Amino acid sequence: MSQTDVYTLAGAALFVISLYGLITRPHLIHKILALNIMSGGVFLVFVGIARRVMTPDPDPLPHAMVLTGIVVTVSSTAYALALAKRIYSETGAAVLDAPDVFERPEAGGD
Amino acid sequence: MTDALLVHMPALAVVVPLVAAPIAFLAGARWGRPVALFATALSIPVAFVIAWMASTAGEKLRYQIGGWDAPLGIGLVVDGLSATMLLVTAVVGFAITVYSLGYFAEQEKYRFFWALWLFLLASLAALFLSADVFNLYVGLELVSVAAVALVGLSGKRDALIAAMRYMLAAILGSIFYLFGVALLYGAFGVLDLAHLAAVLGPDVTGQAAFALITIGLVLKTALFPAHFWLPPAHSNAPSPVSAVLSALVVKGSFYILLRLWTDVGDPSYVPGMGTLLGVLGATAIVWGSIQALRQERLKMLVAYSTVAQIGYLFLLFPLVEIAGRHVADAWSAGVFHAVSHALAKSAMFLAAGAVLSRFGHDRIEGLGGLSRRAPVTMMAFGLSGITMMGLPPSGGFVAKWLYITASIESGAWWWAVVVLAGGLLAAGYVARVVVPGFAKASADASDADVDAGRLPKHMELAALSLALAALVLGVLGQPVLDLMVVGDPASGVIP
Amino acid sequence: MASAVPESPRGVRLAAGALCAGFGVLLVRAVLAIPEDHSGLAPVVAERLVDSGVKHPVTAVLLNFRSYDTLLEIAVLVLATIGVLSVAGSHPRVWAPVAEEADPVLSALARLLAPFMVLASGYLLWAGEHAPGGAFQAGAVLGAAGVLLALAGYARPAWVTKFGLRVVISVGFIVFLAIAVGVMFLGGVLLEYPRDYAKALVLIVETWLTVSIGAILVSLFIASASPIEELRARTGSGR
Amino acid sequence: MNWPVIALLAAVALPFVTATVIFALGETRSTARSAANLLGAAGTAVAVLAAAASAWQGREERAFASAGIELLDIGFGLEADMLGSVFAVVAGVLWLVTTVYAIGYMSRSADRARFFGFFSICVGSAIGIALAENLITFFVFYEMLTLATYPLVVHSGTPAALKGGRTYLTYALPAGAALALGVVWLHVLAGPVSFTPGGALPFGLAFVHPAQLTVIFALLMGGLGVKAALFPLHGWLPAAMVAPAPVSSLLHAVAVVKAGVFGIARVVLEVYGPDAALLGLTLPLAALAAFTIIFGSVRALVQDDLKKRLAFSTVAQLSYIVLGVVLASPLAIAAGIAHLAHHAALKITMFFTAGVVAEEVGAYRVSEFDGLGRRMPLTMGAFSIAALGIVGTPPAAGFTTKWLLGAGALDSGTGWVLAVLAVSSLLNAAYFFPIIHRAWFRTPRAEWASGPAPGRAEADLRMVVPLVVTALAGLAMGLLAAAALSPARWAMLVAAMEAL
Repeated sequence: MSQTDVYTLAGAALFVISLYGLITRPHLIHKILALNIMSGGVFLVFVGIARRVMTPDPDPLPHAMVLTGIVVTVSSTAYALALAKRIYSETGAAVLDAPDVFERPEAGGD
Repeated sequence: MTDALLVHMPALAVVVPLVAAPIAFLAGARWGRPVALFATALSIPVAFVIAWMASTAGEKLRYQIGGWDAPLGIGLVVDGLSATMLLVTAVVGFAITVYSLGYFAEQEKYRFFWALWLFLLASLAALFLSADVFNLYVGLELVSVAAVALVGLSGKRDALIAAMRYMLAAILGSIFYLFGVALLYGAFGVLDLAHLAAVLGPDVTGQAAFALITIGLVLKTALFPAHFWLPPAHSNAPSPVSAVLSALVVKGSFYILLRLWTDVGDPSYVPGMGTLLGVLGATAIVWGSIQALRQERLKMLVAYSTVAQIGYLFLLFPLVEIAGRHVADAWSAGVFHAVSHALAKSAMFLAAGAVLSRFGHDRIEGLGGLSRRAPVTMMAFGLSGITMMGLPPSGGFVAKWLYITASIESGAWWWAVVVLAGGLLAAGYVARVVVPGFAKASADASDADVDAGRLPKHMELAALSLALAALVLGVLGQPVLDLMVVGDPASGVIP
Repeated sequence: MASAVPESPRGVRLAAGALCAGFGVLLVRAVLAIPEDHSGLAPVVAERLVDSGVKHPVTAVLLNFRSYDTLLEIAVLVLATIGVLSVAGSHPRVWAPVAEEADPVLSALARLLAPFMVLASGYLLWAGEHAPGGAFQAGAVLGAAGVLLALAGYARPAWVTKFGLRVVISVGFIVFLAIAVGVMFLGGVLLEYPRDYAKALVLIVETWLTVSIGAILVSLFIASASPIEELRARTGSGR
Repeated sequence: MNWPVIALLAAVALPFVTATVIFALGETRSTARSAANLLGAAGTAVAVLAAAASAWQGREERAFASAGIELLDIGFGLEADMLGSVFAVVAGVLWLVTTVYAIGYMSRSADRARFFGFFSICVGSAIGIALAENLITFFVFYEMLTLATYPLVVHSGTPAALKGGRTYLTYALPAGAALALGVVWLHVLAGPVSFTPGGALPFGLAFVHPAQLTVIFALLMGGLGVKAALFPLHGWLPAAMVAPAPVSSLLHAVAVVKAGVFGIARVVLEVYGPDAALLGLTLPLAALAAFTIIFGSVRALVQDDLKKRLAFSTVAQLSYIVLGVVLASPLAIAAGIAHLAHHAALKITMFFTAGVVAEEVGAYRVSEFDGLGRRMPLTMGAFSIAALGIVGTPPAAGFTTKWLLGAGALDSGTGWVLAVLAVSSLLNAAYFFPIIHRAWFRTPRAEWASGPAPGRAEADLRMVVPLVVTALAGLAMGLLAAAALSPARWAMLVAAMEAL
C-alpha cells in the first residue's frame, strides 16, 4: 500500500464517517463539525494525490488547492456558526426543527 | 484601444460587480444603491458585447488570467452557453436591482444587502465564465455563501432556519463537488475543462468523480429528492432574493452539470446516469407541481413551482443521450428553458413580493381582488404563469416544443407525456392564484383601499418587463437559440 | 445543551449507516484506482517557477499561477464576514464588550504575548516567499493576537459597526483587486503581474491581506461570540 | 413592404396595440380609453377588409400577402388567403360593432380597462388564427385566445362566474395539451405544415404512417373540438354564459367557437386534404357533427334561460360548419364556410338582444318575454329576423347555408344529411318560434303595454343600433347571396380551390 493510498483511504473514511454524523446528529454544531471533518477528508485525498510524485517536493497544486479550500471552508464555517448561534438565541435550541420557545408571532416571509 | 478593451470584456463581466461589491460595503445602505444600480446597468452592455464576441467568433474564446496558459493558469471561456447565461444574469440582475431600490426601505437590518447582492452577481459571472473545475468550486462557494447570507438577511426565525438548512445542503454539495475535483485531478492531472475533455477516458476514478460532482451539484440545484431545502429558503427570503435564487442561483450549479456532461464528457460517460437524472427530473415535475397545488402561501407555491421547473432542465440528459443532437435539440430545449424560466420565475417572485407589500400577507385564500388592487402585478404574475405552463408564445413553449420533438423523434414518447402533464399541473397552480385574483375583492378590501398604498411604479414594471421578456422569447428567441450553441462542437450547427 | 437535543431515531441511523457504508465501498474503490504514476501539473509548475516572482512553488501557484482562485477565495472570506455581520449585527446587544471584567493573569499574558505574535506574523509573511507561510498563516497569527486581546478585554468591539472596521476588513481584498485590475492598464490581462514587479506586487498584496485576514478573524470571533451573552442576559441562565 | 403586407400585419397587430393602450390608460381615463378602443377597432376593420381585398386580388395566381419569422425550424407565418380572410373579416368587422355595443353595455360596470383590454387581445388572437399560415402559428394564437378569454368569462367575479371560468379552463387547457401534442407530432412526422388547399401532407405519408396520422387527427380534433363545441366537448359553452353580453355575443357566438371550427376546416381541408377521407377519418367526424346538431337542438329546446338556449343553438349551428367541411364536396364546403359568416351575423344579433333585454327590463328567461315586442320593437324585430334566419326561412342567410349544404350532401352521396337538416330545422323552429310568438302575440306585462317611455328610446341606442345593423347584415347575406362579394359567393370560390 503506497503513501498515497494511506492518505486517500483515510480521507474517504473520514468522509463517510462524518457524512453519517451529519445525517444522524440533529444538533447544528454537530452538523457543522461533521461538514468540517468531511472537508478534512477531502483535503487528505488531495494531500495523498500530491504525494505520488517521485520528486522530494510534493506536487504543489493539490497543496495550493487545499490551502484555498481551507480558507473557503473557514469562511463558510464562520458564517454557519454565526447562523447557528443566532438560531439558538432566537429559538433556544440549535436544531433545524426548532421549538418556538420565545413565541415570535411575526414569523413569515417578507 | 477598442480592440484592447474588447479583449478584456470577459474579465470585466466579473470585475465590474466584484469591484462594486466592496464599494457598496463601505458605502453603506444609502450609497450602496447608486453603486449597485450603476454596476448592474454597466453589466448589461458588457454582457451584450460578450455575446456579440461569441457569435462573431463562432467558436470558444479564451481569456487566460494572469497570462498563464492552461493547464497551469485559469482561463475564462466565452462561448454561446456562457454568453447566454451572462446575458440572462445581467438582465435579470438589473431588473431585480431596480425593484430592490423600492423594496428595501433604508432599514438597518438590510444595510448589507447591496454588498451581498453585488457579490452574488459577481460570483455568478465568475461561475459562468470559469474554465477550471477547481475555480468553479470557489465560484460555487462564493455563490452559496452570498445566497445564504441574503436568505437570512431579514433575521426572522423562519428565514434563519431556512438559511441554515440551505447552508448545510450547499456546503455538503460543495464538499461532494470538491471530492470529485480531487479525483479528477488524481485521474487526469489537469483541472482545465478543455484539457479534461481531451484526456477524459473510461476510468473508474473519472466516473466516480463525475458521480460525486453530480451528487454535489444535484444537491445545490435542488433536484428531487434533494429539493428539501429550496422551498423554505426561497419562500422566506426577501422577495428580490427569492427571485434571484430561483432565477439564477439554481441555474449556476445546473450550468456546471451541463458543462461536465455535455461539453467535457457526455451523458453516456457513466452508464445510466442520464436516465437517472431524467427520471429524477420527471419526478420533480410531478412532485413539485403537486406540492405547489397544496400550498397555502403564495411564495411557497412559487418556490415549489421552481422545484417542478428545475425538473424540466434535467430531461435534457436522457434525451441528449438517446436522441443525440439534432436541429430540434433537447440540449437547446434545456438551455432555453433555463433562460425563459429565469426571466419568468424572477418576474413571478417579484410579483409575489409586490403582493406581500400590497396585502401585508401572502395567504393565497386572501388574495381576492388582486387584479383590481394591483393590476400590473397581477398581469406580471399571469404572464409569467404562461411560461410556467409552457403555452405559446412564451419561451417555455419553445423549450417544451423541442423536448416533445426530441422525445417523439427518438421514440421515447414518455418524456413528452411528462412534459405535457407538467404543463397542465402548472396551469393548476397558476390558476390557484389567478382565479381568486379575478374574484370580487374580499370584504376587508373596500374600493377606497384601491388607491391607498400603491406600489412604486418601477417595482411593478420591473416584474412586468421580465414577464414580458419571457413571453416574447418564444417568438423572438432565435438570436438566443443561435447564440447558445456557438462554440458547441456537438450542436452540428455552423453559425 | 446537547442533552436537550434528541438523537435521530434508530431507523434513520440504520439507514444512514447502510447508505454511508455502501457509499464508502464505492469511494474506496475510486481512490484505490487513482493512478500512481501521474505527476499532474507539478512539472509545469517547476518549469515556470522562475517566472512567478517567488521561490516557493505553493506560493507561486497561490499568488501567481492561480492567483484568480486566491482572489475569489478572499472574496469568499470578505463575503462570509459581511454575512456574519449581517446575521449577528441586527441583534440589539451584539456589539457589547465581550469581557467586561478581564482576568488579571490573562490580561498580563495578553500584553506580554501580543507584540511577539505580531512579530511572528510579520516573519511568516516574509517567509512565505521561499518556504511554507504567507498571508494566511500570518493573518491567522495576527487574528489570534486580536482574539487574545479581545478576551483580555482590550479590544473594544463597539467600534465594529464603524466605517473603520469595514475598511480594515475589506482593504486586503480591495488592494488585491486594484492590483489585479491595475495591471490591465499596463497592457496585461487580469492579474498579469509584469515580471519585474511581480515580487513587489505579490508582497504588497500579501501585506494588506495579512492585515485584513487578522481583522476578519477577530471580527468573526467577536460577532459570533456575543449572542450567547445576549441570551444569558435574557433567560437569566448561568450557563 | 407593400400595402397588402401592411394590411395583413396591421390586422393582427392593431388589436394587440389597442389592448396595450387600453391597459396603459387604466380604469380612470374612460373617455380616452373608449376613443382608443373605437379607433383601434375601426382601424382593424379597415385592415381586415384591405387584407381580404388583397386576397381577392391575388386569388387567380394564389399570390397572397404573407409575412413571418423563423425560430429554429418553427416558422411563425401569416398569410391573407381567401379562406382566412372570411374569418378575419367576420371577427374584425363585428369587433367594431361589438365595441360600440360594449361601451354602452359596460357603461356602469367596474374593471372596464381589464375587460376591454382582454377583449382586444381575444379579437387579435382570433384574427391571428384566421390569418395563420401554418399549424404552429395557428396553435400559438389559439392558445392565446384560450387564455385571454378567461378573464372575460370570470369578469363579474361572482362565485358563479368563477365556477364558469373553472369549467372553461378544465375543458380548454387539456384540449390545448392535446392540440400541442398533435401539432408537434405532425411536425415531427411531416415537417413544417403550411396550410395548402388540397392538403399539405407529403405524398404517400398516409400509406407509411396511417396509424400515427389517425392518432394525430384524433388529437387535433380533440383540441379543436372543445372550442368548436363538438359533442361531448361542448359542456363549457353553456357554463361560460355567465360572461357579460358582449363576450357571449362576439366571443362565444363568433370568435372563440369559430376559431375551433375554423381550425377543423384548416386541418381537414388544408392539412389532411384527401388523406382524411383516405384514412377513413371523415365519416366518423361527419357522424359526430350530425349528432351534435341534433343533440344541441334538443338541449336548446328545454332551456328557459335565453342565453343558455342560444348557447345550445350555437353548439348545433357550429356543427353545420364542421359537417359542411367534412363532406368535402364543393357545395358542402361552401356551405360550411358561408355559414361561418352567416351564423356570426345572426347569432351575434340574438346575443346582443339577450344582453339589451336583460339590462333594460331585467328579463333573462324565455317565459318572461310575453309582449316584449311592444316594449322593444326594434330589438325584438332584429331578434325575430335573426331567429328566422337561423331556422332557415328564406330569404335570410340560414336558408342559403342549408340549401348549399343539402345540395352538397347529395353531391357527395351522403343523403342522410338531408334528414339531419330536416330534423334540425324543425327543432330550430321549435325552440325559436315560441320566443317570437311570446314577444309579439302574448299579452304584454302592464308596464310594457304602452311601449317605451315617451321621449325615450327603447334602450341605450349604443346597444340597439349595433344589433339592428347585424340583423340587417344577416338578412342581406341571404337576400344578396348571389351578389359578387357575398359570403356565399366568396365561400364557393374558396370551396372550388379546396376541393381540387
